[in-house]
Amino acid sequence: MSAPVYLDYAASWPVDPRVAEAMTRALLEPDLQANPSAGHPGGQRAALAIEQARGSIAAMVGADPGRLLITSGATESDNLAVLGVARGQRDRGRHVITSRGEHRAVIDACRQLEKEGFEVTWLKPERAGCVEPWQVLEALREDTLLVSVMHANNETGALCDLAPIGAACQARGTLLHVDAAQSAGKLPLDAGALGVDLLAFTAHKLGGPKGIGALACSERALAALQPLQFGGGQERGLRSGTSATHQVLGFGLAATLAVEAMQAESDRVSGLRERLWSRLQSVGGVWRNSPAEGCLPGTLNLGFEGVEGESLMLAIRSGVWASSGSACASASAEPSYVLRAMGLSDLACQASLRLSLGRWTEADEVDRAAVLIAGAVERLRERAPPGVRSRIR
Amino acid sequence: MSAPVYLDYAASWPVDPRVAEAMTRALLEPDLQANPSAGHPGGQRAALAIEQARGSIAAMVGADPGRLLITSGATESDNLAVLGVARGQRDRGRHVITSRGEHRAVIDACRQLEKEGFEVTWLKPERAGCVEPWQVLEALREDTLLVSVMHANNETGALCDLAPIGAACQARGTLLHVDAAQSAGKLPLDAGALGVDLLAFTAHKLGGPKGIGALACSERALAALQPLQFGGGQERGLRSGTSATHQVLGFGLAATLAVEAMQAESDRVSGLRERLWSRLQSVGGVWRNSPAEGCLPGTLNLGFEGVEGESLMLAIRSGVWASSGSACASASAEPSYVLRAMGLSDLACQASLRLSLGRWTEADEVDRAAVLIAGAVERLRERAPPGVRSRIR
Amino acid sequence: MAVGDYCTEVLTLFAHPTHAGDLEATAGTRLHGEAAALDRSAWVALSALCRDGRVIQARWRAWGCPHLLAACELTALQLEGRPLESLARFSLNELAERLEVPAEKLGRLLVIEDAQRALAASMPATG
Amino acid sequence: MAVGDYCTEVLTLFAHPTHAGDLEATAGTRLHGEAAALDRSAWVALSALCRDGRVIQARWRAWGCPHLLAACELTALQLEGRPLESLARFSLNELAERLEVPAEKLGRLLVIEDAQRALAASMPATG
Ligand SMILES: Cc1ncc(COP(=O)(O)O)c(C=O)c1O
Ligand SMILES: Cc1ncc(COP(=O)(O)O)c(C=O)c1O
Repeated sequence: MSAPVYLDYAASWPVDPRVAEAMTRALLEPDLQANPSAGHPGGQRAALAIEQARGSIAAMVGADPGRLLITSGATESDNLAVLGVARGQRDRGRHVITSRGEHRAVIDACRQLEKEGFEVTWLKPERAGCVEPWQVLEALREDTLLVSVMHANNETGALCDLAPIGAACQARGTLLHVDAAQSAGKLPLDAGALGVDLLAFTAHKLGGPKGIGALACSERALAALQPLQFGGGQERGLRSGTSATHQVLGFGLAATLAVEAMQAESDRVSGLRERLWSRLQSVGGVWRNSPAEGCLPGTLNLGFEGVEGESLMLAIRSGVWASSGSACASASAEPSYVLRAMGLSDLACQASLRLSLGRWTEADEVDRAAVLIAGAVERLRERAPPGVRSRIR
Repeated sequence: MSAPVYLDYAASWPVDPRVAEAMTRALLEPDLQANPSAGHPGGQRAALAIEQARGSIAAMVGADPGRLLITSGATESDNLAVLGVARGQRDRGRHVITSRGEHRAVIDACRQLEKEGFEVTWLKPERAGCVEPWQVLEALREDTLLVSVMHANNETGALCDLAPIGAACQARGTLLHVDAAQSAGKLPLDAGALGVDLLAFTAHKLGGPKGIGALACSERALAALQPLQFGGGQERGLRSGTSATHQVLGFGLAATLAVEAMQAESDRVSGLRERLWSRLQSVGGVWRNSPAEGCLPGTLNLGFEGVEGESLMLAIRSGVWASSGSACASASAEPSYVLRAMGLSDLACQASLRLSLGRWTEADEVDRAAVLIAGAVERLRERAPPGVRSRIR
Repeated sequence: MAVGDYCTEVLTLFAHPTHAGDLEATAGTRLHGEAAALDRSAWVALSALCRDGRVIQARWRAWGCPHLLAACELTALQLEGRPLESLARFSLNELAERLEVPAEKLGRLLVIEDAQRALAASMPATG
Repeated sequence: MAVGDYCTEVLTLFAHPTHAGDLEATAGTRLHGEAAALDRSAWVALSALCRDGRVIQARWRAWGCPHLLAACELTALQLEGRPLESLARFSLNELAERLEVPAEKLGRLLVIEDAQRALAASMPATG
């Protein structure tokens, strides 16, 4: 039996073997074992290696390495941006704008802000989980401290048109935070040019290790932030804690490799995604939740008439690893606001599947996965009462 | 030329090669690459491996694995404990007790609490950076939410007598947080038996990787905490963010290895520490800031009459990597409150050096280091004005 | 706790159901019962072929999670051979225990109970 | 930024000072100047042996950080050969630049200036 086809890249990428190798070296190299804050040559060498990696990470997203904070992942980066700006600037305003289509890291941080006395405007994502620029423009107020929107939606892959939002925020002096966890390293991204003040992303969605991320900041943003955690003063005092040398080096190499391969991979992977889509259409009664244009190369969120998602997941799992379309890989499963906001019924949300492709997806895997999924869909439909299919779509 | 002698274990341990190997496997093993929150078998296997590692980590400190939260390190654990309890319980009281001898992760978190309207009682550490139980007992009040003290001081290695503090806190229903970053894995520790509600520690001070730590919680503490970061709901909703499988597995193995070697290593390392101390006494005018009894096995904080610390560090650095005794490895250097509270003058603080030994320290390294340090001390004293030595002690 | 944790029995019944689908075209009384609770993600149809006062064949169709589908298969298995007068008896607890159904999904099994009641109610009135 | 970042010149002067210690027992006028600012972690003693209106040998002793010690060595080097009337001239900026002394340490170099002034002041009054 061949290995299962991994179509869950949107949840996490397998670590690039070149990254794993570099990390292994960093874990074994005596010169890199010291605390990077230590004054002796061991500490200095580790600190230097970290600074080089920081440069690669920053270059990937058009950020200034001097203002790129290393965190434990996009969850922390999102929280640092949202909670950090609001708490740090609470004397200047109490209004925050975000959308219901965001990742829970942003949503739950904003809910926490509401408990702390902030007012949050919750935009309804108009475009497969992403907001349209006019929605933000309409919601901006005198006292808006922060706008937080995602670049690419994690459920559908839909992309947000950031430039007009960035321009509007800059014109008004409102800080703009963008969660780019899904898009960083996959699409060209220039935080500076887009007018993004805070850009959150994570290594494990682009071939790097889990447990390390970054928040790239503009000068204004850097001055505005209150830290989430205090201590030794690392990361310009905004994110204390001993730097994890091997993790940062792994992130740095993953960033370099991502940039090198970006154009070719984007073409290759979106080609595979379309191949998967056309193969799956043979089963009939399948719809596409992901937009055909303006979408991440690797994400394909689909719905199957008359099918229940959990059973579909189980029916395919010996051959295909994917996520149910209605919930991102999170420790708790909630119905998807993103899909519902697209007009899908609760049941149609449950009929959805997120297939996500990446660096090591091959054409024959796509074909194999399509056969398995189509077979499972047919089997489940045969087992369902005849009335179901017309109701659950 | 032989490699420099690493005597900076208190700042960070080199990763145990067995741990590095296990992490390499975890980074390359296809079955462990998925997001541990994913529902498919890949995610489940990663989650299972994490739970096994969590068990080893918890066992090391006498904690319940079901209530052990994985964090990015002791800095985060300390912050989660201090800020999390206070913010989560602010309706029940506003008083927190800690000491000026704590690590900056606790000190700066408590300073932040002061800004948020809490009242902090700052105890003066009576015992080489640690508080005496009577000090805490005296300071406890009706409205005290939290006591935060360290188990072993990072500058001197002095140990705190936790049991009476734990008993007093339990009797009054006050939560007790203990920063055990320096002692976990080196000394037997039973959080439950000691009445510790929150126990913070970190992998990189016991042979594990940097960037991963834990906060072991009692049931009461778990219910009291407000998270620092929100999102996917991992770690019982108290520490969201994708779990870093390879990091947790590395931490787990490091914990297992630490427990296995604990007694033997404690004897061996404290023997080497005494050997170093006796060798260094040949230079004369050297005093010991670390207590001879009730101290971590590997930590030896010394002062040298008539010597300035930064110059001493530079003079030895081609052969010995250590930390100045007056500042823990932190991104910023401040004079040490710990040493000053012991009655040392600012100048005597500056004349201090923290030598810290660990798992891979060998007797011949100790001897080599002693010769180098003694030589440097003599050279620096020869270069100092004759009046200095009597003033700087 | 994780989504997708199923005991072996659920996995087997889900993967190899022998009672999914429709009744064979054999002589006998045909009963049918159906119940749906879309808000609980469950839709269940049961059919039974009866002769001589007993169920000689039972079939199910359902839309729902693997626990529900496995429970339907088990229900159909248990219906076969049963005397008609016991048709309305349904043991939720036994099913739930055998299939280790998580608490939050128990409501879904009630839909099988409803379908089975409807099945019993579809019996032509005897005198 | 990190503690312990020194330019090559500091490292060389610190590791191989040729003017640390005391003056040789040769004939000549001996000058001595000392200054301390313990709150700034600096204590500097300069001595000079003079003949024919010039410094023919300069020595230093100091307690302080590597930058201070390197600056003392450089100061002693520059004193040698100097005419006595220029003894009070001290160029803080030149020292600071050459040794890349970080801003927060500049105050320490003033202690060298004080010691050099004291050295100049220790000259026996000529008529
Ligand atoms: C859009 C988005 N934001 C944030 C996160 C959280 O990132 P991390 O897994 O690094 O905590 C994820 C993925 O989990 C994501 O897809
Ligand atoms: C006593 C103590 N607490 C907390 C910390 C911080 O831990 P980490 O390096 O994991 O952030 C350290 C060491 O850096 C420490 O020695």
